[in-house]
Amino acid sequence: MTDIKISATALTVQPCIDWALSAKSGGIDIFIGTVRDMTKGKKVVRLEFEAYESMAVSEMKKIANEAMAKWPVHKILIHHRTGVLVPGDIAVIIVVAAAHRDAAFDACRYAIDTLKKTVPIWKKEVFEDGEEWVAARP
Amino acid sequence: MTDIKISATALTVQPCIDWALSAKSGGIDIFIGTVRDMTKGKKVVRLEFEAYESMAVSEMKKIANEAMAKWPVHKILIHHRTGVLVPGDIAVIIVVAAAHRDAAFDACRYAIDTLKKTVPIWKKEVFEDGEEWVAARP
Amino acid sequence: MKVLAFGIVKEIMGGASVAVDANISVAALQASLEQQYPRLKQLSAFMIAVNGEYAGPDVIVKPGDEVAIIPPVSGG
Amino acid sequence: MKVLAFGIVKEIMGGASVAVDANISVAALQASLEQQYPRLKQLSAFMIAVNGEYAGPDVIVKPGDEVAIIPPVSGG
Repeated sequence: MTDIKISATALTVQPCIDWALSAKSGGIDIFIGTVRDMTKGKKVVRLEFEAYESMAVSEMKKIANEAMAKWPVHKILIHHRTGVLVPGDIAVIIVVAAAHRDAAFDACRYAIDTLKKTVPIWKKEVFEDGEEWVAARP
Repeated sequence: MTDIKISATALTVQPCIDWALSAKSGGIDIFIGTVRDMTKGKKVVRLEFEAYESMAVSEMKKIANEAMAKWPVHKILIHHRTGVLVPGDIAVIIVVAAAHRDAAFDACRYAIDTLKKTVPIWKKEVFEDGEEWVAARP
Repeated sequence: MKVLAFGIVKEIMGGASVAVDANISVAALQASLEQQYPRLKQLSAFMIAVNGEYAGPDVIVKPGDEVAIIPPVSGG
Repeated sequence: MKVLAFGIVKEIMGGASVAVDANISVAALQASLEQQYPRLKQLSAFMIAVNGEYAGPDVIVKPGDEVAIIPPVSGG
């Protein structure tokens, strides 16, 4: 079972965990990615996330399906924010429920690592004295 | 910073996450261990957890301190239940907050793997037709 | 036909979509876009997606396809 | 002196603590416990903790120490 979402409004963790918990799954691994207040020594004012939504959702579904094929996991949830976020805000939540913990950890880490490589979402870091699209330049 | 607890009452996830979230930590990994309804093909009625509390807390603190020495992480929380649990109940919550996700994943997995080896907590599985202290026999 | 632009590419092109010729390969489309917008060459790379899937250099872009320019992603 | 028992050891000994001699090594204590409670030999292993720390075989158990028998742990 998968739950994939791009959201322009605040992500909340508890409903994601409630969705994943069941008496079948003894191990649940959750990754939360938040906006840090500093990057490379510079103070972050805000981040602006933009997504190619239809493709982002389809790439996130691929990641979830691949993870379910590679590891014995029951449920995978991937929620990602778009819009303007300030330090402390949640940018991404990934939840993986499995019978045993090893599969949950492996699949969760695979999901976030792959998301950062393949899902068409972009973030612009806005500093006090400038701004930059992350990873755009060599 | 660490938050270590043995609890005879239900564990709740959201307060653990609230404790861990901050604008300094961009990556939070959370492990939740719950009681499964089946083990080795047998239906589980309940689990009974017993702890040597003072030593369990001190061993859990050691794990948190070792993880903070091994990886660049900001906060580690380990909460473990005692008493009677039924399938679906939460037995353990581990939360690790770090600037970057790799350290959070590594430290969280280290914490649960080590807890299962060193912390003096025991569980008895109660089935419909018998009971068994887990791992006690060869 | 139109191609969609996102992130830094949208800024380079000055808009969310631009018009290009259809019935050319993805490789030819990339070359044509770089000629039209030399600042694209300053990116570490950019991919082309056709109908929501990453497309290899030999794929032919047809009228009616949804074509998008994908600069290096940075979600998460 | 008394030693604390937990989990399956508590069931084997019929209580949460038993009286044993002090001023002996951990190894000697383990042997003495196995003699008194032969079912302890059916466990995969059991450790001794002294004052809340796992103790090696040569540690001497003194009166006033908090001594505990630790069967294989199974938390998490």
